[in-house]
Amino acid sequence: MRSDTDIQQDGKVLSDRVLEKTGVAVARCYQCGKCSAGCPLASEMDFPPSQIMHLLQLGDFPEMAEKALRSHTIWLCLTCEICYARCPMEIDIPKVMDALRHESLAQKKVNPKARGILAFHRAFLDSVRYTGRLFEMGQVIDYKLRSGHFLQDLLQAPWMFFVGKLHLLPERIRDRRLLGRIFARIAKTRENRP
Amino acid sequence: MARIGVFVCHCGENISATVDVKKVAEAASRIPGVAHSVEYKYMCSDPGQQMIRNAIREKNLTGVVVAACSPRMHEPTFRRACAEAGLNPFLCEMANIREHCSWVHEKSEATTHKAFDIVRTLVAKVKRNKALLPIKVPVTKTALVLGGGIAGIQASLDIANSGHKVILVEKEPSIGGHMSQLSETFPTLDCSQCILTPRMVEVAQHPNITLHSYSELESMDGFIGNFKVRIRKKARSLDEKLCTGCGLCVQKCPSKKISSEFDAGLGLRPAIYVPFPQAVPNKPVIDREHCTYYRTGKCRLCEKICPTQAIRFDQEDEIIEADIGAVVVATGFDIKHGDFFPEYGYGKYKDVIDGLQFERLASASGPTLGEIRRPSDGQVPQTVVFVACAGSRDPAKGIEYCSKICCMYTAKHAMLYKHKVHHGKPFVFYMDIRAGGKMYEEFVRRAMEEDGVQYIRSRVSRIYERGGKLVVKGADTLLGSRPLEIEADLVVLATAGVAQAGAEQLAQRLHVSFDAHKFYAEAHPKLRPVETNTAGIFLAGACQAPKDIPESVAQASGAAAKVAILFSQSELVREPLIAVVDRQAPPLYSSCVGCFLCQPSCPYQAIEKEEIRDRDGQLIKTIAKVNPGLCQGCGTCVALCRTKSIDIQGFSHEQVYAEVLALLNRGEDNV
Amino acid sequence: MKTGFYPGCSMKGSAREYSESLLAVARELGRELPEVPDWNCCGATAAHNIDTDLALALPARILAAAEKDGMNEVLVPCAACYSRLSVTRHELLDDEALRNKISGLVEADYQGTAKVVNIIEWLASIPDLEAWVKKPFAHRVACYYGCLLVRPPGVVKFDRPEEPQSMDLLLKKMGAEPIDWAFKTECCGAGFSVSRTDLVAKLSGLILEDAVSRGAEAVIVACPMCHLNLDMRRPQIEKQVGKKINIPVIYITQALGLAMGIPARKLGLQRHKVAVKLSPRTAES
Amino acid sequence: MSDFNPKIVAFVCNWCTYAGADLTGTSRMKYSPQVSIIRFPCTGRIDFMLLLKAFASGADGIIVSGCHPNDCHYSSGNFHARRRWIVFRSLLDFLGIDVRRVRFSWVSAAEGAKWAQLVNETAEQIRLLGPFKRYHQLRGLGVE
Ligand SMILES: Cc1cc2nc3c(=O)[nH]c(=O)nc-3n(C[C@H](O)[C@H](O)[C@H](O)COP(=O)(O)OP(=O)(O)OC[C@H]3O[C@@H](n4cnc5c(N)ncnc54)[C@H](O)[C@@H]3O)c2cc1C
Ligand SMILES: Cc1cc2nc3c(=O)[nH]c(=O)nc-3n(C[C@H](O)[C@H](O)[C@H](O)COP(=O)(O)OP(=O)(O)OC[C@H]3O[C@@H](n4cnc5c(N)ncnc54)[C@H](O)[C@@H]3O)c2cc1C
Ligand code: SF4
Ligand code: SF4
Ligand code: SF4
Ligand code: SF4
Ligand code: SF4
Ligand code: SF4
Ligand code: SF4
Ligand code: SF4
Repeated sequence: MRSDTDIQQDGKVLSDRVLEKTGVAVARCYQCGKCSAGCPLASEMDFPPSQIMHLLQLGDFPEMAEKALRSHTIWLCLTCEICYARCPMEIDIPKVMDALRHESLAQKKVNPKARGILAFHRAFLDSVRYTGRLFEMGQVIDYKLRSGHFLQDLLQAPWMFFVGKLHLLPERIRDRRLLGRIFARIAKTRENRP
Repeated sequence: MARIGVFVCHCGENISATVDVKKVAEAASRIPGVAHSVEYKYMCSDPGQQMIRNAIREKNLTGVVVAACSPRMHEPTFRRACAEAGLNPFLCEMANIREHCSWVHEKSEATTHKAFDIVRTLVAKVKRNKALLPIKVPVTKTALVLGGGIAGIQASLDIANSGHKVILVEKEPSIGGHMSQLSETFPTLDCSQCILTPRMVEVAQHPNITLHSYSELESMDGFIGNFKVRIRKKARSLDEKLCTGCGLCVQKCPSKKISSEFDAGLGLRPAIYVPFPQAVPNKPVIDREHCTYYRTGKCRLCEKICPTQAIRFDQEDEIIEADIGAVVVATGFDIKHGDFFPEYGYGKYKDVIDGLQFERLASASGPTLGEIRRPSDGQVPQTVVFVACAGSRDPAKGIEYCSKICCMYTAKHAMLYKHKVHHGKPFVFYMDIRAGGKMYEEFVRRAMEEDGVQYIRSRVSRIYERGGKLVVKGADTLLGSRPLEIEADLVVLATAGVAQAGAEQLAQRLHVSFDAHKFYAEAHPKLRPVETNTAGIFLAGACQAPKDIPESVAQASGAAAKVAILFSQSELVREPLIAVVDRQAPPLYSSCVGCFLCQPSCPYQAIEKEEIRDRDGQLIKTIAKVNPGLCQGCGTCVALCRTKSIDIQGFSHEQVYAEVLALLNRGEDNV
Repeated sequence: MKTGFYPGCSMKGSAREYSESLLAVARELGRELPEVPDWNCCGATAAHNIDTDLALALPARILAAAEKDGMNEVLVPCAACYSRLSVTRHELLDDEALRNKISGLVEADYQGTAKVVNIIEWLASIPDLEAWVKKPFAHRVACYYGCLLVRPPGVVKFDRPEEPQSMDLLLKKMGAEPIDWAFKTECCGAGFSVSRTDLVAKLSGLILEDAVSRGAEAVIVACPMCHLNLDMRRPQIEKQVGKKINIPVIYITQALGLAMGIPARKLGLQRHKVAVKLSPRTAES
Repeated sequence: MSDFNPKIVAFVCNWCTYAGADLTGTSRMKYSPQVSIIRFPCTGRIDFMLLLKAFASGADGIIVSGCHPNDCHYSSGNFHARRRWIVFRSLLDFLGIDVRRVRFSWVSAAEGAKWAQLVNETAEQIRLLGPFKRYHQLRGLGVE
C-alpha cells in the first residue's frame, strides 16, 4: 500500500487517475448542478455529486481530492444512474464514484460514517466467495456482527423465514473452487498495484 | 524568347544594409532570359516607377521582377506601373528581399546569396506568367430577400432605399417573423408590434419592393450578378387583387377550432384566416388541410359571404421566374419544441410552456389579452419558474452551443410577469447569465433588484406534476448544491434556439454551407460575417445563429450594404487568378477524365459539369468546368486533380515547379 | 433460439415469488427457461463498490457459462442483476484487451454472444400476449421501473430513461389501466435495504405516496430489490411517513399470471408482507 | 557537419503564413537564412508531389504552413491540406524519407515570432539530420 507522499510523487492528480481508470473526464463538468438536483441522496451527502466533481477538478489542490476520498458521499451513492442519465455533459458519475471508492479503500481513507455500508458489502462478498451465491441469512448475521447494529433486521428475519423467503442453509454452487481462485487472483493484483 | 527586366531596390538602407544589391543585380543580369537588370534607391518612388516604365518600352520587356518589399505592400503599385507602360500587369512579379531577407538576416554572403535565390525564383516564375485579362461579369440589379422577419424586412428596405429592386419572399401568409409574436422587447421593453408594424407597412408600400408572401424558393441557378430563380407562390385560394381584406369570411368560417401557429398553439383560428390583425399583406388564406370544403366537399360559406367574389377554391400554385443579382438569406430560426425534454414534462404538462408561448400570454393581442393565465385552467399563476438553458449548452441533447437570447428574454419574462402579477413569485433557474450588450446587464440587474426575481444557480433535474402544481427539482449550487424543490403553477422553458426546419434543403438549393446545427455558415467568422462562401449570397439575422433584434437588424443593414456595393457596378471586375480546366483540340478535347474528385473539394461550389459534344450533338465526354463567377482561386481543386487537368492562373503547375527548381539551383534558369 | 434463465440470488431467497410466478407464467406460455448452469452471484452493488475487476469477473463467469451452454440470450428478471450483466457485456465487448483479461480471470473464453434481456423485453417479445389473458387484470396500476431497468442510457437502450412506456404497454395488454405518475424511475434506495434502512424508508415512502395519491391500486415492479424496499420495508416506511399505506406491490409476472388465470398461490402472492387485496374478480381465483 | 548549410523550402499560403513572415521582417526578428519561401494562394493548393519534387531537386527540408484551422481565407483549404498531409506522411515513410524533414505547421498573420521560431527549429532539425542524399533515388522513381 502506498503512502500519501507516493501518491503525489507519481505526478498524477486524482482526476487523472480517475480518467485513466474509467475514461471519464471530470474536466467536462461545468457545475450546472443537475446531478445534485436529482440525486436521491444528495441531501444526505457531505458533498453532493456536483461538488465531488468540482473537488476533483481542483487538481492543484491535493487537499480537495483528499476531501473527495474521505467523503461520506462516495459510499452513499447508490449507483442509481439518475445523475448520469440526466447530466448534460454525459459524465458517468457513478463510474467515478466507483473509482473513488476503490481509491479510498486502497488508501484507507474510508469515511467512518460509511463503516456500516462497507461492512455490508464485505459480508456480501464473503458470502459470494465461499458459497458462490448470496446466502441472505448468513449475510445478515455476518453483517450484524461486523457492523454492530444487531437488532433492527433480525426482528424482521423470523417473518421472512416463516414465509419461506430465507434459507437457513446456504445454496452453494458446484465450482466454488473457481470462485476462490477468482477472488484470490483479484486480491493479488490489488496488492501488486504500485 | 523571354525578355525579363529585373529591378533591385535598396529601400534606402533597409535592403542595402544587409544585402549587396549591386551584386544581386549583376548576377541577375546573367540569368538566361533577363534582358535588363538594374538597382535603384527607392523603386516605389516616382522616378523608380518611371525607370520601370521606360525600360519596358525601350527594352521591349516581356516580364518584370521587382526585387524589393513584400508583394502585399507594393504589388498593386508596380503592376499598375507596368500596365501604364503597356505591359499586362499579370506579367509583373515581386521578389520579396526585404521582409523575407534583408530584415530577418544579418549582413553576410549568405544573405546576399539568398536575395539572389529569391530573384532567380521569381524570374523563373515570371517567364511562365501569362497575360491575363480581368474577368468581367454583368450584374442584374435586383435583389432577392428570402424571409420576411425583421432581418429580411430591414435588408429589403435598405436595398430598396438605395434605389434597387427587391423581391421579398416569405413562406408564411404574412411577413413579420418571430418579432411579430413578441410582446415587449428587451432591453427597453417597448412593444414589439408597435415598432415592427410601421416597417411592415413600409415594405408593403415601397415601390421598389415586390412582396411574395406564402411563397417559397423553388430553385436557383447561376452565379453572382446572374442568378435565375423560380419562386413558388402557394395558392391562397383567393384572388389577392379582388380581396379587400374586409375579414367577413374569417368571421363566418364555421371551422374555427384550429390551433393558431401565431399564438404558438395557445389560441384558435378558423380555416380561412389572417395570422394576426396587423398582417402584411392583410389578406386571408385558406388552410386546405382544415377547411371543411376541401375535406368534405361541402361549405363554401366564405365564397358566399365575400362581397368581392375573391375566393378561388380551384387556385393552383404559381411559379414565378426572375433574374437576380444578389441574394440575402434571412430565413430566421425557431425554438426547440416537442418531446425532447421528458424529464421536464415538456409536451406533456399543459403548464410547462416555452418562451414563445409566454410571449403570446404576455402580449396584449394574445389569447389572454395580455393577462398571464396558465393554459391548463386559466388561473393566474402565483409562482412561476423560468428555466434557462433548456436544451442549450446540453451536448447530451445534441446542442452544445449557447442560444444567446434566452438569458435576456428570460429576465424579460420574469419582469413582465412581475409587472402583471404583483404578488406573484418568479424564480429563474440559470447556469450563467449572459447579458453582453448595451444596457443588457443593467436590464437583468433590474429584474433582480427592482422586480425581486429570485435567481437560483442550478440546472433543473426534473419537473413533475403533483396535486395541480408543478414540482421543480433543482439544487442551489451556490449553497452547497443541496437539492431544493419549488411548487410552481407555471413553468416556462427557455428552449434552445435552433435552425428553421427547412434550413438544410434551402441551403442546398442556394449552394451555401451550414454548420453542424444547420445554421448558415458565414464566409469568415470575424471579417466576413454577412457573406457566405458563395459570391453574391449574403446572410442576415438568426438564420446564421441565434440573435436578438438589434443584432439581426445590424447584420441586415450590413448585408444590404454589401448588395448595394455589388449593385453600384454594372459589371463586376475580378482578378483572373482562378482555376481553369484544360481544353485542347480534338480528339482529346481535354485531359480531364471526368472523375469529379475536384468537385466536392471546392469550398465555393465553383466546379460544374460540362458536356463536350461533337458536331452531331453526340456526347463525347463530360468534364469539369470552373464557373469564373464563383471560383475564388484557392487552388484546392488543383492539388487534387490526378491528371493535372485543372490549373490555376498565376499559380500554375508550370510556374510553381519552375520556382522550386530555380530556388534549388536546378533547371534551365540557373546561372 | 435458446433462452437461458438467470434467477440471481434474491429470486432464490427473498424474492422467491418472483421466480415462482415467472416460471408459472412461462410454463403456461409453453416457454422453457433452463437455468444458466451452476450460476453464481453477479456481485451486485458490493462488488463494483469494492473492485472493478471483481465487478466484471462475476457477471462474466455467468455469461460465459450461458454461452458455453449454447444459450443465445439470458433472461435476467432482477433489474439489478440485469444491470450488472448488461454493463459487463457492454464493457467487455467494447474493449478486447479487457475482455481477454477478464476471460483469463474466470478461466473461460468469453465472446459475448449471449444477449442479456430483462423481463420487459422478454414479455414484449411474446407475440399476442393479449390472447393469453383470460381474466383481465382490471386495476389502476402504477408501473414502477426503478433505476436500473432503463439506465444507464449508454448501455440500456430498449426504452428511454425518462418517462419510459414499455411496462405500461405490457400492463395495458393484461387489461390493466396504468396511471400517469411521477416516480416511475425514481430510486427506492436499492442496495441500502439492510445497511441504511432509514434512507430506503424515506425514498420508498415518496414513491408509494405518489402512487397512492394518484389512485393506483397496486404498484407493479420488475425487480426484487424494489419489491424488498417497497413491500418488506413497509413498517419502516409507514413510520417514516407517519401513516398507514396499504397499496400492494406486485411483480409484473404475478400480474400477468393473475390475468392468465393462474391461481394466486402458485404465483406466491401469499408471501408478500403487504397483503395483496385487490377487487375479488381477479385476486381470488 | 558544422559547415552544412541546409536548403529548406517553405510552401506557405498568401493570407496567413506569408503575411506572418512579413511581420517577422517588419519586427526585425532574425532567423536562419537557409529558408526560402514560395507563395501559394492557400495550403489547399499545395500539391504534395511538389514536395517530392523539391526533395528530388536537392532540398534538405521543407516547411508547409498556412492559416490555423477554421481561419482559412477560403474556409476549408487548410483542412484539405491537413488531410493530404496525413496521407503524404505515410508516402514519405514508404519512400524512406525521414518525416522529420517536413514540418507542417500553422502560422497566422500575427505570429511573426512563431515563424522565426519555426524556421530556426526546422533548420536545427535538418542540420541534425544532415543533408538529404537520396534525391538521386527519388529521381529514379519518376518523381521528375
Ligand atoms: C421567446 C423569445 C423572445 C424574444 N425576445 C426578444 C426581445 O425581447 N428582444 C430582442 O431583441 N430579441 C428577442 N428575441 C429574438 C428575436 O425573435 C430574433 O432576434 C428575431 O426574430 C430574428 O429575426 P429574423 O428575421 O432573423 O428571424 P425570424 O424572426 O425567425 O424571421 C424569419 C422569417 O423568415 C421566414 N422564412 C423561414 N424560412 C423561409 C423560407 N425557406 N423561405 C421564405 N421565408 C422563410 C419565416 O417565416 C419568418 O417570417 C426573442 C426570441 C424568442 C424566441
Ligand atoms: C484585450 C482585448 C482582447 C480582445 N480580443 C478579441 C478577440 O479575440 N476577438 C474579437 O473578435 N475581438 C476582440 N477584442 C475586441 C476588438 O478589439 C474590438 O471588437 C475591435 O477592436 C473594435 O473595432 P473598432 O474599429 O470599432 O474600434 P477600435 O479598434 O477601438 O478602433 C477605433 C479607431 O478610431 C481611432 N479614433 C478614436 N477616436 C478618434 C477620433 N476622434 N478621430 C479619429 N480617429 C479616432 C482610434 O485611434 C482607433 O484607431 C478584444 C478587445 C480587447 C480590449
Ligand atoms: S450534471 Fe454533469 S455537468 Fe452538471 S454538475 Fe453534474 S456532473 Fe457536472
Ligand atoms: S448514481 Fe449516485 S450520485 Fe448519481 S444520482 Fe444516483 S446516488 Fe446520486
Ligand atoms: S519598393 Fe518597397 S522596398 Fe523599395 S523603396 Fe519602396 S517600400 Fe522600400
Ligand atoms: S370576405 Fe372576401 S374581400 Fe373580405 S377578406 Fe374575405 S376574401 Fe377578402
Ligand atoms: S369553405 Fe372552408 S374556409 Fe370557407 S368558410 Fe367553409 S370551412 Fe371556412
Ligand atoms: S443565453 Fe443564457 S439561457 Fe440562453 S443558452 Fe445562453 S446561457 Fe443559457
Ligand atoms: S479536373 Fe481533374 S479532378 Fe476534376 S474532374 Fe477533371 S480529371 Fe477529375
Ligand atoms: S480554385 Fe478553389 S474556388 Fe476555384 S474552382 Fe478550384 S477549389 Fe473552387
